[in-house]
Amino acid sequence: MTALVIMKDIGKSFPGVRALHNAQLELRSGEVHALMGENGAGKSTLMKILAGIYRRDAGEILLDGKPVEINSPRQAQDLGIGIIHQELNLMPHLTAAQNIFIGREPRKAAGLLLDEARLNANAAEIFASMHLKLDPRTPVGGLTIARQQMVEIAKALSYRSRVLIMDEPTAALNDAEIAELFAIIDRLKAEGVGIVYISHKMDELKRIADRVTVMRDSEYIGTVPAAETPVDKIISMMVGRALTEEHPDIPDHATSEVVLEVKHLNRGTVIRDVSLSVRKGEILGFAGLMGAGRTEVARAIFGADRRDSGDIYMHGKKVDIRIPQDAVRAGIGYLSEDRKHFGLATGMDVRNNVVLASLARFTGPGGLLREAAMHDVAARYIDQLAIKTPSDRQEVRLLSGGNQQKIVIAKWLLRDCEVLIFDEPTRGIDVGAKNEIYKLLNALAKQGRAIIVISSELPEVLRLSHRIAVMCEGRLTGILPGGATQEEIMHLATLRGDTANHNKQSKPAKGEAK
Amino acid sequence: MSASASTASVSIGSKFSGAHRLLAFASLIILILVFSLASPNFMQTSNIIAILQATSVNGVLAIAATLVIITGGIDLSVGTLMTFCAVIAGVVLTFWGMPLGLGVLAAIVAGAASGTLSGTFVAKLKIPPFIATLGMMLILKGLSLVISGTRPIYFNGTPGFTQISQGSLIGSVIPGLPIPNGVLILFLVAIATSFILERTILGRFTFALGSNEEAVRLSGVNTDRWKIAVYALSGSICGIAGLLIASRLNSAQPALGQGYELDAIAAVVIGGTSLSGGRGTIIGTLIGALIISVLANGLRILSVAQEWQTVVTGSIIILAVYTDILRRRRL
Amino acid sequence: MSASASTASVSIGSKFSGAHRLLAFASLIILILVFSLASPNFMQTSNIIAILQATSVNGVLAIAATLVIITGGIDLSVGTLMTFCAVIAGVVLTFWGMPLGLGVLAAIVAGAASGTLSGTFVAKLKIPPFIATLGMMLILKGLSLVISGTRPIYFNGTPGFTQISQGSLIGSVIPGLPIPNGVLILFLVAIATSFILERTILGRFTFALGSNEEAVRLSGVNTDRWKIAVYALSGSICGIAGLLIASRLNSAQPALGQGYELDAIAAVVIGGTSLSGGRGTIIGTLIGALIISVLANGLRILSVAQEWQTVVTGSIIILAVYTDILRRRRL
Amino acid sequence: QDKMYIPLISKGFQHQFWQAVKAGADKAAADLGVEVTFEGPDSETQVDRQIDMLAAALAKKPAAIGFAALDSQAALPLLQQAKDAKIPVVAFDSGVEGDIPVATASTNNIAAAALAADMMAGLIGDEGKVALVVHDQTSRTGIDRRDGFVNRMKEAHPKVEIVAIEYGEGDHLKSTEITKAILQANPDLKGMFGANEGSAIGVVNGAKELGRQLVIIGYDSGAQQKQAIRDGQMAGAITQNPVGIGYKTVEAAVKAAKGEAVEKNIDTGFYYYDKTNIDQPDIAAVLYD
Ligand SMILES: Nc1ncnc2c1ncn2[C@@H]1O[C@H](COP(=O)(O)OP(=O)(O)OP(=O)(O)O)[C@@H](O)[C@H]1O
Ligand SMILES: Nc1ncnc2c1ncn2[C@@H]1O[C@H](COP(=O)(O)OP(=O)(O)OP(=O)(O)O)[C@@H](O)[C@H]1O
Ligand SMILES: [Mg+2]
Ligand SMILES: [Mg+2]
Repeated sequence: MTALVIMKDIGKSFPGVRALHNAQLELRSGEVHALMGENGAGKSTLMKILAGIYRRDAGEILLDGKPVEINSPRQAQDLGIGIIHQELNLMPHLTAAQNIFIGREPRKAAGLLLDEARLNANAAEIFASMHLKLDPRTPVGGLTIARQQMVEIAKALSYRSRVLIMDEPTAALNDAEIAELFAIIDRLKAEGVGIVYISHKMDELKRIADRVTVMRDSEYIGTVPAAETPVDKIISMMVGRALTEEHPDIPDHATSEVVLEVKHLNRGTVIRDVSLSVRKGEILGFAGLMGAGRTEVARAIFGADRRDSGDIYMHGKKVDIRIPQDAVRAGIGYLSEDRKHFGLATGMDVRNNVVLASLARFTGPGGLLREAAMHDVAARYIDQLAIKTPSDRQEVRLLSGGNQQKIVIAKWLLRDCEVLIFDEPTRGIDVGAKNEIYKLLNALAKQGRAIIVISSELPEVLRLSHRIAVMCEGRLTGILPGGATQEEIMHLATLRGDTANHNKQSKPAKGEAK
Repeated sequence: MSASASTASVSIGSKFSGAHRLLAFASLIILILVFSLASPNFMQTSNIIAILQATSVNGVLAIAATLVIITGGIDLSVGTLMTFCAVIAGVVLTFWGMPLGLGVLAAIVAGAASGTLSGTFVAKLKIPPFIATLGMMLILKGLSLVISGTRPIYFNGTPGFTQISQGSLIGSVIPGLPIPNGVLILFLVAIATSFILERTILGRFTFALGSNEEAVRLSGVNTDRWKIAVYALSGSICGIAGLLIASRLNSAQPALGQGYELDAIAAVVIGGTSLSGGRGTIIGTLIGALIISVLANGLRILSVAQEWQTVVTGSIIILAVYTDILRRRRL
Repeated sequence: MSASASTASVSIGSKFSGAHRLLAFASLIILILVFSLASPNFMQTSNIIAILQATSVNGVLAIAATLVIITGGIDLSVGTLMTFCAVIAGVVLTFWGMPLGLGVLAAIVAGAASGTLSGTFVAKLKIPPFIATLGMMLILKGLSLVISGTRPIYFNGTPGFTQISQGSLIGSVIPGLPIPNGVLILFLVAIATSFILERTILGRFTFALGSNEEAVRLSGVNTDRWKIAVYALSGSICGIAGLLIASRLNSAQPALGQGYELDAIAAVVIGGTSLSGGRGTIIGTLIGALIISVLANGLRILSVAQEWQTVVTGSIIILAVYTDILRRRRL
Repeated sequence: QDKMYIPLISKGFQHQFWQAVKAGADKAAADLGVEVTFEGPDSETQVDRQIDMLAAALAKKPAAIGFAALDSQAALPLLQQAKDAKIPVVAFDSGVEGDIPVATASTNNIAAAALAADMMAGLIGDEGKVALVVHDQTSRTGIDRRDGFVNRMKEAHPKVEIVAIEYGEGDHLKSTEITKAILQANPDLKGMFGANEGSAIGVVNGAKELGRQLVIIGYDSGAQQKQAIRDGQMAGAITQNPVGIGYKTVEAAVKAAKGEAVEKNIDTGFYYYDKTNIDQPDIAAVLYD
């Protein structure tokens, strides 16, 4: 069986960065080929070369055994290569359907006019095949990133490519959606499509991958069959050493001081009467399905959105939070789930993004900035979080996705808040770094910070949390103790309507009692 | 101008856009009401027609500017391009004595050609639209003077020419309604452009380019070609504006034009089109252009001293847009 | 204007920005060389000084506009604000007979106040900068006429006033170098603003706001306040421009000013500052302003017919920016 | 009972010349007990803006209209409309073609500029290089003053060479920069003519900044120009009688509105003034600050 795609000895450099060196990939038709590696290993770059977005500096690409030149996205499409980008590439003002079929709109009247009805019908058809409930006429700019990601997936599917590249498609998805995506992948596999699958979620490997290619530091490390190879082996190929996982025990916070308390928070229909509290040294996990309202709660606490009602207390004293500045002053930090839009000034360099929330601390008399001190802290975090960047003066948008995420984390670590709300903190972060972040969160908790972690990865929630708050449709449906099971969480996460109100009375009591 | 901010409000805005569009009339209607109450001379047929006619040239120019602005660009050359096209019509009709139809054609083709050039500068040479069209503004201004010999070209040899703007087809059908053809043309151009924007592939790409050009390019679309096409269409609409103003003045005035781009862009922005691209409507632009001419006319009718007219106009433009923002926020 | 496009080329530009900044002189130097070869009258001390002096007002205005543009905004009011501040100085010095220092202070405070107002419209009321400053442009234009009684205010009662721009401190120290104070002030303003932009927290937030305002807000920064501060600073620089022009003309000419914003913004954009915000330098703006005045002066010295001057200016602006783009791409 | 209402649509507004016309009109309005308004576009190129102003003025059903046409052909349809509505039109500043205006109160700009040329030639010894800074390349006043000056030189003073004609929009600062470039390019320039107040002041400023001595002739008046003449920086200037134009226009309009006979051509005259006669009562009367 000849390989569908062979990428041989691919090399690629950016100014000051060697992104790829002798990279290899062999993709067969009908297989799911996982591409693994730490943040900045060169995965996305390799795939962008295959998709005609970057030109390679060295090496060769064979399609069906024949050498091909791929110089533009158009050529890649014509060769049957489709890609779902790691960073969303949508037109926010256009509807979902318009995004999916951009450049390939169905026409009528001898090709003169757009056939909007058919456009929407075609999109609806794809959504149906994905079991996705989404009106094709919704402008994508107003969708959550999870839904935007689904639109990207729908778009890639619409090309009916022979080679489909998925660059971290599940980073923003919850379990139900991931299951849906995997069902789609199985169908495509059966049709003979070759799929390159990039992910940092190790559990996904066993579920769908046939083979795994590992990269490290822009180089090819090896290709192994997924089923036979233990995950630990793959991880050590990725990070160059073995990782030790430690499950910290859950400390007893019953006597610790309550740092943050939120009472009867309301905002339209997305937040309905949410009350919760976090204690000193505690990590409160926040679980729920997509759109459950966790992000909305966090933003409302932080003052990023107006709230209709509800009070916020720090150390038992009511604080008036109207804008994020009030929240930060009160000692609350919020790391957004959408780093590109809300987390980073991507046109500025690493140093300035790290200090963005703490700039006043680096300001001397007369508003003068102390660049040397800024450099020192930036260097410290680059080191501590293993951020892969040529220097602290590199523009953030040139970093790999995972490294960008680490910079947002660094920004809030530097700000040193008493309460830290992390919204999907490990989105797009590799296993090694994830471990580091878990350790970091635990260390922060030990130092006495109160931490809220919103995550759509249940294993992550379970592993980190001392207590777990679960939301469904804007309501807090319950608070579980640290040792809870996935089933208990899912039960609360799907508790809808009036039943929720009933449960809310009893479940939290159980949580608090522990 | 930061496109990223307030995604939520954008989505809501476009969700209720039907209602919003109707409500966008509000500022305009309030203005009209105030002026009607303040002066009996305002609400006369002849004055309404004068206002509409005063809107026709700026309205057509603003429609041309809307297209480019939706792609995320800006067009500073609309005013002098209008003049250039008028001069070209003058050359063809008066200097060369060609028939009317050819003059009309020449003006529109000249507009399209100039638009193609601007578009090429922007799309192919990657020159920022502000600079490309600033350069074109100056080039066209100079060329109009050179070609015309720095003096007006009169269309006395082409009797039908003044009819383009000043005749009244509607009036000849419905005697009581002497709406000049210029106004009719404004509405026809608005309808046609609206149709292109909403229903054709060119319109789709106009919005897509302004929304996220990189995403369009990554979808395998030849973005350069479509961008040039938008500029060319915009240019040909400037050609129509050139015909309108020349017909209105029965002459191509070669020195006129600079400064008109500001009024045109103002109409576009007052009409709710975003300068950062991706969003905009022709009906909004029309309302914006009407707000500008109603204000100018109304303040004159009220005999407000000219220096105060300027102050009041500035204040009301800010107020009208603020009202609009408040309304959208409440929706 | 599409920030997303051509990520690669931008990154390269900023990385080598040291080298690039030096090279950005290239267009300017080529122009100077060409004019020097074409006319022996060009490269004379008196003419160089004339060019520098011709740059002073537009240069200071362009520096003011640069600040606002880096935040992702635009300022159409710089020209009429300059005039307004000149008129205020006239009122304080000539109508009220106050001492020189107070007049200077009044002009700068008036500029800062007007900037604060524009900034408040933009930051608090969320009015698009284009509209807010268009409105302010008209309001200030009208107010200048009203306050001055539509006639020039002369500074004959304040003998030192003309020295602000026309005297020569440098010349009194180094006799052979009679560089007028206006030019000195331009460079001082440039150095001070550059310093603020590069070294202070206000400057850092100026860039950050233009880069991603929402991310800055969500970092707990009071973005509104900083934005208003930037507009206020920009306004006070317009006040300095007002003093310069009034001192140069020994009068506050209330009708002047509209149209100056275009030259100022053109200088900013030619100097490489992006209209979509987040990126820009004062040295670039200075070079942009110099390119504009060298062109105007050189073409006049060569006695090019005025209509052709316009054509050539337009072409060279496009060419200069294109050269710059090519160079950046090659680096 | 309502006062008689007469709008004046001028060619400009902010320039001091037009403000002087306005002052004359206001004075006549006070004397005659009528109401006048005075409006004009920002620049003399904005033909269509002026037409919009005329349209708004007509909508107010005035007793008569004063009109300084930027392009009389372009205004024809509206003027016809005024005639049909029996609203008398008085042309001012420069004429309106056709028989619609009942009277015209204007200056002969061509003759006035020719006088400036004669004066210039006399002051530079009837030979040498001169240059012009004109306010507008295409407007009637700009063209007439330029051509009046240039043609007179060609006809009567063949040894005087005109080396440059530039246009500065009447903007003091722009005219200053233009002057400096012209002086730089022509080290042997003997004289310059500034064709309106802003241009003339620009020429004076430019010469002063470069420290050059030359014969400068200006146009119109204003405090700065008068001062320059007194100081000897400017040899002299042509003045029209703007206050008189404004006054006579309103006067004629009132007469016409009342159905009285009016003089068809009201020549408001022009004068050359210099240091010697600037304070004479007849000259001082037509100058403004
Ligand atoms: N346009 C660019 N300019 C400069 N450097 C770049 C550019 N694109 C990528 N890089 C660098 O190349 C390296 C590889 O990046 P790439 O995006 O391929 O990593 P990745 O393996 O996909 O990482 P992640 O898992 O974090 O997405 C990184 O060091 C990144 O900073
Ligand atoms: N920008 C927006 N415009 C309109 N509706 C929105 C927007 N953002 C979120 N919503 C809606 O608000 C509700 C709560 O969304 P939120 O993002 O808070 O959920 P979440 O629990 O954080 O889920 P996710 O896993 O998607 O982050 C959902 O119904 C969602 O569709
Ligand atoms: Mg990646
Ligand atoms: Mg969320």
